[in-house]
Amino acid sequence: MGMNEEIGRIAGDLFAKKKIDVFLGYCHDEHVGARPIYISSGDTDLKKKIEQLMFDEHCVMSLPGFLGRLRGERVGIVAKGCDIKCIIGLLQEHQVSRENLVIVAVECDHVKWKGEEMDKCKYCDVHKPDFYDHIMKGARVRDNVTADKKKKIFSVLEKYEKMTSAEKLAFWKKQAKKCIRCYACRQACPLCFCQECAAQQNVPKYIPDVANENANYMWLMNRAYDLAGRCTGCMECDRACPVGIPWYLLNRKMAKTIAVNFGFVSGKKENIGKKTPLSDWSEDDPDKWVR
Amino acid sequence: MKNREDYIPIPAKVVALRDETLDVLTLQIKPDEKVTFRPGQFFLLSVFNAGESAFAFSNDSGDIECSVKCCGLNTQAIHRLAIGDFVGVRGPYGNSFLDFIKGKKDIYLVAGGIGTAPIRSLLQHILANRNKFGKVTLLMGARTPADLPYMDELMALRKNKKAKVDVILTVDTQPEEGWKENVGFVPVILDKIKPKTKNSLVFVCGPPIMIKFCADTLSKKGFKGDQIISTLENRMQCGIGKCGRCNIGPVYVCKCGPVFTYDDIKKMPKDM
Amino acid sequence: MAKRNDDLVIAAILCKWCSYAGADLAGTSRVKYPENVRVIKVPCSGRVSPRFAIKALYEGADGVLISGCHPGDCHYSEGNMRARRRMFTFKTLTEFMGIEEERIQMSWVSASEAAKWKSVVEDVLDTVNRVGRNIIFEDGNE
Amino acid sequence: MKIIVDKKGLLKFIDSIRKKYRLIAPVQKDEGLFFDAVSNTSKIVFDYINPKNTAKEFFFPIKDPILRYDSDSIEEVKKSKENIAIFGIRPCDARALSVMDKVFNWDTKDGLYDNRRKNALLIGFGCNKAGDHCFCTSFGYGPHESKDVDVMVYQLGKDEFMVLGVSKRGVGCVVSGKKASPVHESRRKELEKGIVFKKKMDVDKVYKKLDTVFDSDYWTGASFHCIGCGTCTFLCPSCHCFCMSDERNIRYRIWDSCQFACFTKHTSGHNPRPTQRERYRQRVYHKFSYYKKNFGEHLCVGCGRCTLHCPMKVDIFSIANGTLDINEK
Repeated sequence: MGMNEEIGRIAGDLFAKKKIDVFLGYCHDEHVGARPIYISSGDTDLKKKIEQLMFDEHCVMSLPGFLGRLRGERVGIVAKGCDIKCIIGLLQEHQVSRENLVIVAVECDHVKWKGEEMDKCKYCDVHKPDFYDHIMKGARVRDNVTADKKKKIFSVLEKYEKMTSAEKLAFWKKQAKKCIRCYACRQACPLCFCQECAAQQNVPKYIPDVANENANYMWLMNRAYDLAGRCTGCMECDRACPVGIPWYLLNRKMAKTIAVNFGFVSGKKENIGKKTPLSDWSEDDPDKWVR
Repeated sequence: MKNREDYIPIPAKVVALRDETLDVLTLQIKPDEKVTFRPGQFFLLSVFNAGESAFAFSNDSGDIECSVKCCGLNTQAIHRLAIGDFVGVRGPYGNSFLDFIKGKKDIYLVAGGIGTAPIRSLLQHILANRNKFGKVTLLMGARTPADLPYMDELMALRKNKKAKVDVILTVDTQPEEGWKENVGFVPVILDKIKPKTKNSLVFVCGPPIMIKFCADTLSKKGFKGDQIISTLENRMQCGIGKCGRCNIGPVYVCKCGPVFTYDDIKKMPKDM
Repeated sequence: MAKRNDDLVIAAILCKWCSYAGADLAGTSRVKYPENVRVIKVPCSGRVSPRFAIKALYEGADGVLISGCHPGDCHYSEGNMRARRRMFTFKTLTEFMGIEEERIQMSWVSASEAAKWKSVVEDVLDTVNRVGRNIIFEDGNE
Repeated sequence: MKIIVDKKGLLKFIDSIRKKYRLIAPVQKDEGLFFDAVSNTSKIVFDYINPKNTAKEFFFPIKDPILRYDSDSIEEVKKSKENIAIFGIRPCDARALSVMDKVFNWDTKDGLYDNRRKNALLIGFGCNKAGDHCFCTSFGYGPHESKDVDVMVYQLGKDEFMVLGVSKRGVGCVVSGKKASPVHESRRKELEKGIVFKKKMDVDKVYKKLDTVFDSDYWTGASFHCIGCGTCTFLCPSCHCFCMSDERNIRYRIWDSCQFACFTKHTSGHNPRPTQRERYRQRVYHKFSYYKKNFGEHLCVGCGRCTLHCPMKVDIFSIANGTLDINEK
């Protein structure tokens, strides 16, 4: 039985056994191949919607971002490896309760956006996820990337780390100039769940609202810091940004800093129950730089 | 007054400050150009390096008065103002209560929380033209006695036999001691005072919840929709129907309001 | 050593139990230290969010010094340790985004170390002087 | 008065515009095709559906300084005297500008917007093919509409363009070139008929239907996967909501979006539109119902940008169309 029918079968009997109130999956979309679908137990056309469920290389949109709105409801969710990392991040920060969640994992070789494979898939170490309630076997799925190949994901940073600080400032100010403050990066991110974002706070006002170069630079810096140690590299912010700001550079730089200095990698199964790195501390954190 | 279409406020000076309650301050502002306004209208007060916010006029004529509760960036900046400080005024915008008063009517003024400001403006207008109006009853409510603004004016009004205004005060919960007035939510007390429907109008100002319950109570008592008039305090930024945020259905609260009859409000979609 | 530019401004965010007391002691015992420092008192260095540091630089400060108790002396037992990890991560981010490393500094000053407070302030001023006035947010405001 | 020019002639004509106007045209940038100021006309792109940003950005900019103040005085920020000319504006963007003129001149005139709009030159460029999400014909105008521009350019062949002056100012600019014959005009009509639209909506039926389905829970399911970012409103040619913000002694008018959570949040914390359901419903109603009730024309012009650039592929066309088959409960 193909993966699509398998997902439909599981969703069907989860609804039948009253285990879930809402099921989040993907359905076909004639322009980009796939888009999210929301099936609630109260839907009149429940059967028709369940038949639409599918999974293929076009299912690039991340679904855990919607769990925040479904607090208190039992949710079944189709999730590929990188989505499961985000779910683990949400579980680690107590945003979602494990017993309200049924994870229908899918083995995923790669996902596409606008015709090309996403950059994250080359370094993906969860083609075959290891944290799930149900697993869908994929046909030709590469095996997970080894640890040192995973490190190559930081190779893209060298070019930017070698720049002088004046060049870096010019580069990031140029990126900030493009930003139109539509906040698609924040809204698309599964781990950006603050009730009131620092950008909307006005007492005190940390990040000016005007979309000029300096205010956007502050926005980029503040958001990159807020995700340090939490971002799992799902690259939804890069995909959602209409003006192409390279968020992955900032997120990977933070991930590299946290991994090298504090030995923490986000999105792992064993992180659940542990604190996120920046809300924790240890004696042997770097100390020489403090006077 | 120069046409204010390009959002430039009129320079103005703060001439008087008075603390109404712990977090409500009444400002008296003297703009460089004469600004004439009517009860129920609103204006936009600019405090520099903070921003611009919409406030209702809380007096009837002369220098602009407005009562400001301290909540966010702009209002905190307003609470830091001193006499002689420089501010900006843009307005008046919106319609007035007076557009809804035709002929000599009995008036019920119902105010809750910070909704007391526009009601005070209407009250001052009524006192200035007392013979044009029939019986006048003022019902004002707040959470605690300390939150009731304009207390000294209301006490004086009670003693002033000539004004013939029946002042009723209420607070939500029974305070420990020293409170001889009513206790209970405004709609409950409004039900208790049994307002008469003949030839009378009710003006209700306050949080949306209070407006809803007062309107329900009054409808049960036989008041028709056009006898209940209220102001909707949606979030406003431009005041001239362009910034697109104060709409309830196709109706823009700043341009077609903020004063509406309960009939209008019932016709609007449930988007409040 | 370049002539020290006198109108540099250092925003010093001091934890009230140790560093602020140390600076206070320096003051009362007439220890002369450069006046470019603007002191901000916070309950603990752990209270300092990196947003304060970048906001200070945005408003025109040339350097930011966050000072707390020595490891182990913290009145709230781990505030300084948390601040150390946060500010280290934030420094690598600001350095990656083009803000010179010398702009944001951290130090441990205890309540009795008036002399150390003086030397810390002078060191910070010299390092910030190496990179000069903060022109990061000078243009790009229109 | 229609004239026929080749590509070189057209570029020469556009170059002549640059003497009196600041020229803006679609140019390729690394993140996509954008309207931007152009220094030499060779960089102008001719083969496109629509640039990612819109002509609105040059009349209603993302940040518009209004006034500068210091401790005791207010000083209006001088409006730049430089007039702009936009080449390559599609009929949908041009129509969006004329639709937005209505709200910016509703009783009080909006000085900031009107000054730029008054003396700007719009050089329209007729479409030769429809994008996946275009549905402009549903609003009673077509891909060759020239009503809202000053000069209209059509591409008849690879190296053959027809240029016609529409407004008084437009006619003034169009000078050299051989006169167009009726054959060219009929070829243009054929081209227009040849454009196939994948999407067509009966806008009047939707307009009537929307009056009855405001409280239906269709909106929860339809707009569930909208994540509430501002991309659709910021890339829309006719979205005009804004906010004011003071920064370093200058008050700016900046873009705002009805999709943001605190767009309508009261100071008391009460929010008339607490969840994404109400916000996306507001967007559909403003585009297909409220604006027509206030100004007689729909705010949506069917350019398809919001669906094309939505990260979650929320399609306003299928959501608005989907309201037709909500059966009366």
